[in-house]
Amino acid sequence: MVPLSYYLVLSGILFACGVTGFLIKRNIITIFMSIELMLNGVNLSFVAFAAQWHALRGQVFVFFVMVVAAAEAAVGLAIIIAVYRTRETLNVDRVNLLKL
Amino acid sequence: MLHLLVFSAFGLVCVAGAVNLLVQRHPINSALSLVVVMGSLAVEYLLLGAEFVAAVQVIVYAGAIMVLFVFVIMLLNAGEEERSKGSRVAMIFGIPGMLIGSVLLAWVLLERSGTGNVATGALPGPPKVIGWLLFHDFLLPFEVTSVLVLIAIMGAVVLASHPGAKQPDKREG
Amino acid sequence: MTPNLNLWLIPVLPLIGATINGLFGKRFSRQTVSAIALGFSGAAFVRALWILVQASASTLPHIESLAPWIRSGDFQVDFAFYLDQLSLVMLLVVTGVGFLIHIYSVGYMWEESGFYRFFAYLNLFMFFMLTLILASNYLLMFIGWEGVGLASYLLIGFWFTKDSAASAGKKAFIVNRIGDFGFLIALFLMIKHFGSLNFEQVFQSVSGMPTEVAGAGLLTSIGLLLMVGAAGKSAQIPLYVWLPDAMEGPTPVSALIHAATMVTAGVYMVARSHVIFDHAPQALMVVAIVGTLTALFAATIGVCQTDIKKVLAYSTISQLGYMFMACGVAAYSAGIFHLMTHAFFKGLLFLAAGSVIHAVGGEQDMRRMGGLRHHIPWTFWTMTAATFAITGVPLFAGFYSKGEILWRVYSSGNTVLWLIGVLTAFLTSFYMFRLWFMTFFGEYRGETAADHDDDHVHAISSSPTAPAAHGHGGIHESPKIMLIPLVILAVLSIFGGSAGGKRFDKFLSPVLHNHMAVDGADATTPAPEEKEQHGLEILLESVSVLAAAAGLFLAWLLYQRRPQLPQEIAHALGGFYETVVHKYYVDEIYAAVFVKPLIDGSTRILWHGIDQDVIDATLDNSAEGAREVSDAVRHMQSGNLRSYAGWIAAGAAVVIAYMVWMGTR
Amino acid sequence: MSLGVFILVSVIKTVLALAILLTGVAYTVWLERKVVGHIQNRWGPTRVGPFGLLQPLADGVKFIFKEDLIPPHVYKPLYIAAPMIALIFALTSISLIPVGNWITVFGIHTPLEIVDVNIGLLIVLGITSLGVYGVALAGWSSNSKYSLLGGLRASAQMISYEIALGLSLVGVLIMAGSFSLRDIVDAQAGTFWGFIPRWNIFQGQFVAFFIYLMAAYAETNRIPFDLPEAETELVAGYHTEYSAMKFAMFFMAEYANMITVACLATLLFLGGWHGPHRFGPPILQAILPVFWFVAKIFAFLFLYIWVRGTLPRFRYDQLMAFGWKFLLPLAIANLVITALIVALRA
Repeated sequence: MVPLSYYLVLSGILFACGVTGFLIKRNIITIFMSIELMLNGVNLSFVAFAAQWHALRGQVFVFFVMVVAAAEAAVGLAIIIAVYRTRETLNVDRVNLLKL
Repeated sequence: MLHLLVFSAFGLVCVAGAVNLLVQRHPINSALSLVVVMGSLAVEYLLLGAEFVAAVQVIVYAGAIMVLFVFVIMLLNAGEEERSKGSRVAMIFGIPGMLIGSVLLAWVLLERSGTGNVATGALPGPPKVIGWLLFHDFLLPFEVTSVLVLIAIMGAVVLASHPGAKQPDKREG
Repeated sequence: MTPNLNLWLIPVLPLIGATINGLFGKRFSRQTVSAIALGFSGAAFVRALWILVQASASTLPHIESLAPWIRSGDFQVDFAFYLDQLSLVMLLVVTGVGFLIHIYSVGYMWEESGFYRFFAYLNLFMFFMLTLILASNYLLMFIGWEGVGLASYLLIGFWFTKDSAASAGKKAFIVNRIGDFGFLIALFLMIKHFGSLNFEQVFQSVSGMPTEVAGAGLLTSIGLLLMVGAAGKSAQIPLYVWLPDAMEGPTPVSALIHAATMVTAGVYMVARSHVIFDHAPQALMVVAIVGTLTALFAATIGVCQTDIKKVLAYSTISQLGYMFMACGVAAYSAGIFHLMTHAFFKGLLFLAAGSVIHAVGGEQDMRRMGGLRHHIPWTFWTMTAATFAITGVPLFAGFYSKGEILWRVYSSGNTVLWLIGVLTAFLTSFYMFRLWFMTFFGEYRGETAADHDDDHVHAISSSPTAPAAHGHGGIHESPKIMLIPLVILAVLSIFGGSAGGKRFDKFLSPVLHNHMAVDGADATTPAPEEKEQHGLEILLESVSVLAAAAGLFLAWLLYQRRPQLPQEIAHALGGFYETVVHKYYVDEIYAAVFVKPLIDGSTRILWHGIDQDVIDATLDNSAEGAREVSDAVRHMQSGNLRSYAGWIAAGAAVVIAYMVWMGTR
Repeated sequence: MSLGVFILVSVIKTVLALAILLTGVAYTVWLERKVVGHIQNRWGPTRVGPFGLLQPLADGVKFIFKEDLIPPHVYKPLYIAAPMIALIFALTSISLIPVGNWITVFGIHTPLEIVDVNIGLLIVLGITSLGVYGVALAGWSSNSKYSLLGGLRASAQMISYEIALGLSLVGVLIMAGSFSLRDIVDAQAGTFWGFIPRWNIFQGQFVAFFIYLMAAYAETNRIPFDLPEAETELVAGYHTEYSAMKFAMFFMAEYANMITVACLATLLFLGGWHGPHRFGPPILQAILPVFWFVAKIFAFLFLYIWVRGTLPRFRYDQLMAFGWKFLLPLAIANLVITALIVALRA
């Protein structure tokens, strides 16, 4: 038997790692992966709460998050490719002009 | 006991993977750490009984999305991260903000939440029931999401298509 | 079991023609365009004739409901068509005269670059006019009503590159709008009080109501409002001002829309609504007075006009006045009868005038015509027939219809109106013969044939590239395709009246008398008095013939015998003459009383006051404010992704702290 | 059944399965060389043992004793991990494949597979979808143009065809109403009119089988879709830089994947272990289903090899166009039609 709060804390840790990654990483792909990490953390809390409240809807939400994450990955990576083509760098600190 | 053991083991793998993601300087290592995180998360889902979610987690996240990441890393031949100083704001506000938020959340979760224990396989999510929910209670979100995915596909194609193909006068990257 | 007449086909046929020509006509040759336009309008005419044969008296009125249109509670409006004797007469007039004018237009407009456009509009007009006529409820009628207004606008402004044509179109549209406003309010009143717009139901309800003899009530208001609408469409005082300007359009348009058909829609509408007017004698009286005044007023203006089409325009107004006069004394059948004969001879007059203009190369000023009768004999003789018809020369169409009107006016006891009517008849005769003499007799006063070619092109055609294909070698007769309609209409003008007012009255009686409260003047005439009445009628008719003869004599005297005399008379009359020449300054008065205050008010209050100082200022200031605020915070938008993440994290921390604080309090 | 016995039985089954699978892999290689040899009018391996039957053994020994060469500029951790990843995922998926009914041995009632889970098909799909990492990472970490191109091609191709593959299976899932491989096989028991087996392929899923077949060729990087290792342009694709045992691992992974794919095809479309009427003594009755199963796998593998010996290689854009513009719409259409029929029949 594991207290629910352990799952939530794990989820929180993953989320915090994601935020930290966003803040400290320079590579735009890694930053994007940090976002995925945050989403995963949130998913865990969804599933945990679903188990807690015996509501399958929580699990259904995870699917939506996954689908949105997939869509986001497709578009985001396409953007990264486009950015790389024009800037020839993946370092976000060097991609700070709002125009070409 | 076994439950806690398995939970802790994979939880640790999870956190280790997440931290490794931050520590590693090469994006492909970060990506693989993330795959590890996702795999162990799938196990956590199984512990909670959500077998279908776990399977989809592996297929979609680990098997498709992360492959896409790896693919892009390979395609762009991303090298090691360079240590550049770009943002003071991120350091001054972001890190403390993140820390404060996390600590507050952890405190609330551990001290004040009245949630109880979760048994192994507490809520089995049979595909049939989840499908039923998706196509009845969540039909509208489902359809909207499908439109979103369609648009995302088109957007990805448009964004990633070579700009020089149609506008030869545009500056090439 | 009523036979299926398929009434809907009649309006829809011209619509098909209009659609084809409007959408694809640009790519068609002129032959194709005219074949389509003539084909579809001709088909409508044939269809109308077929219906005339099919629809014996037994089957009328015939109602054909196609589809529901508006359904709201108890209120329902259908796409439904209604055919009775009244609409049958109108149907034949509109399709018949319309078809003839279509034929004429092929010849008249051949040189125009907008040939296909013209015929598309013309067919469109036919569609709306037929909808108006065949509608079985006021709303559908209103659609047709508005539609003919639109078509009229488009056709007046056909040469839209010409400033005057464009503004004439606008003027017609706006003045009509005022009338439509009245019509619309009448419709609202009907919906409110009768809960329906169907003719049958409305008239049923009205029949059950008492006649408003003493005070003005609901029916009087509806009647007056309808009259406002009719005055707008049919160019009655005070809304007649658009019609003379509408002469900027091509002459066939003037003939079809502004003489024969559209302008008579008001008369038709009043006749159609006769049940309402019969129950509102005061409204009826207003109709009569307005009609009579218009008739006289327009006739006096017509006397002094020199533009051949303007004369005819004022004549039209005047004749419309006659029709309203007839309706005003509840002699609807006489009004409709005059409407029909008027459609023949006025259509003919305009077409013949068009032929004259065509002959002299676009000149419209009668002072530069003269002596044309040898050059253009066909036009001359047809025009003569029409002139005789309008002035009421015995045995011509106008003699019967005008005589009928005057007799009915007299017998209703309105002697003053009758006197004015006779005076108007005299004036009509005078200005018509004046036109006749000035145009066809005497010496040709225009420029020499050598240099009028340019003028012609400029006046008739807006297009600089329209060459005179058939060559203008001086004054010449129009092509056959223009003359055939003239001849047919001339025949109709001569014999069209011989049907006689009485028979016409009988034909229309199922419509106009069946559910009518008996009104003194219109009660079936008792048998013993008939003889005496007949004698009186002949006497009165001789009076009007005399008046016409006097007009003829005077015209002959002034413009044929002693051409210098008019100048002297004008000089003698001085200020009054000036006033009449300037159409009593009505346009100027309207401009001063309505237009200028409106423009000033709009400019000062609505534009400068509200739009600029309130609406625009709100917008400008909020935009300015937004800009200033953005200016202050834009430094946060550094373009550095990680800084954004930092802000978000800090903000999230604040939110979490707030929530925790709220939750643990 | 106590935990100890369960673990014991599981270990025994795992060892058995692994041994059989690896042997199967070895002899699939042999079979391929033999069959392709005959197709190409030559003999194939003949020297080692009768009909060259010991050739795989000789090959294995050779691989083990070759020098394990690591090129200087590779990214070492991943270079070493990649073949392991590929092989591990290829071998793992076999653990969910049922080869027959439940049997009772020594009083222990156990299914003829390592674990019996009710979403078996999903897990198999998940594991095979992870196999792409091995190929992709091998290509990238080798730090060689040929390898990189091979890895890129492999990952794009496998992601693309996974969609068609998954969709082709949905029709079968709708017919069976379950993710459990055992249920799916059971849904195909019996015959139509006594002689046509009720296999899914005969139940209107022929199109799905075709799609599955095409996608399977692409997923296992086999001719006609073996672009990732197209030797005429990429030397050897993603495993250009590999030698000795690491190369053998890729080799084994490829054939193990073939066998997995053949197992899945058998289970999903060809009626699994169901065969003609049961006959013979009880022991034969217990063994026969396994025999039918193996026979079907053999037939499928033969088809694989036959195609390899017959068809030329596609161009890469043809491959992608085929997957996205033909197979995917076809799979969707098949799915819609199947769903309609099932809904109407219900």
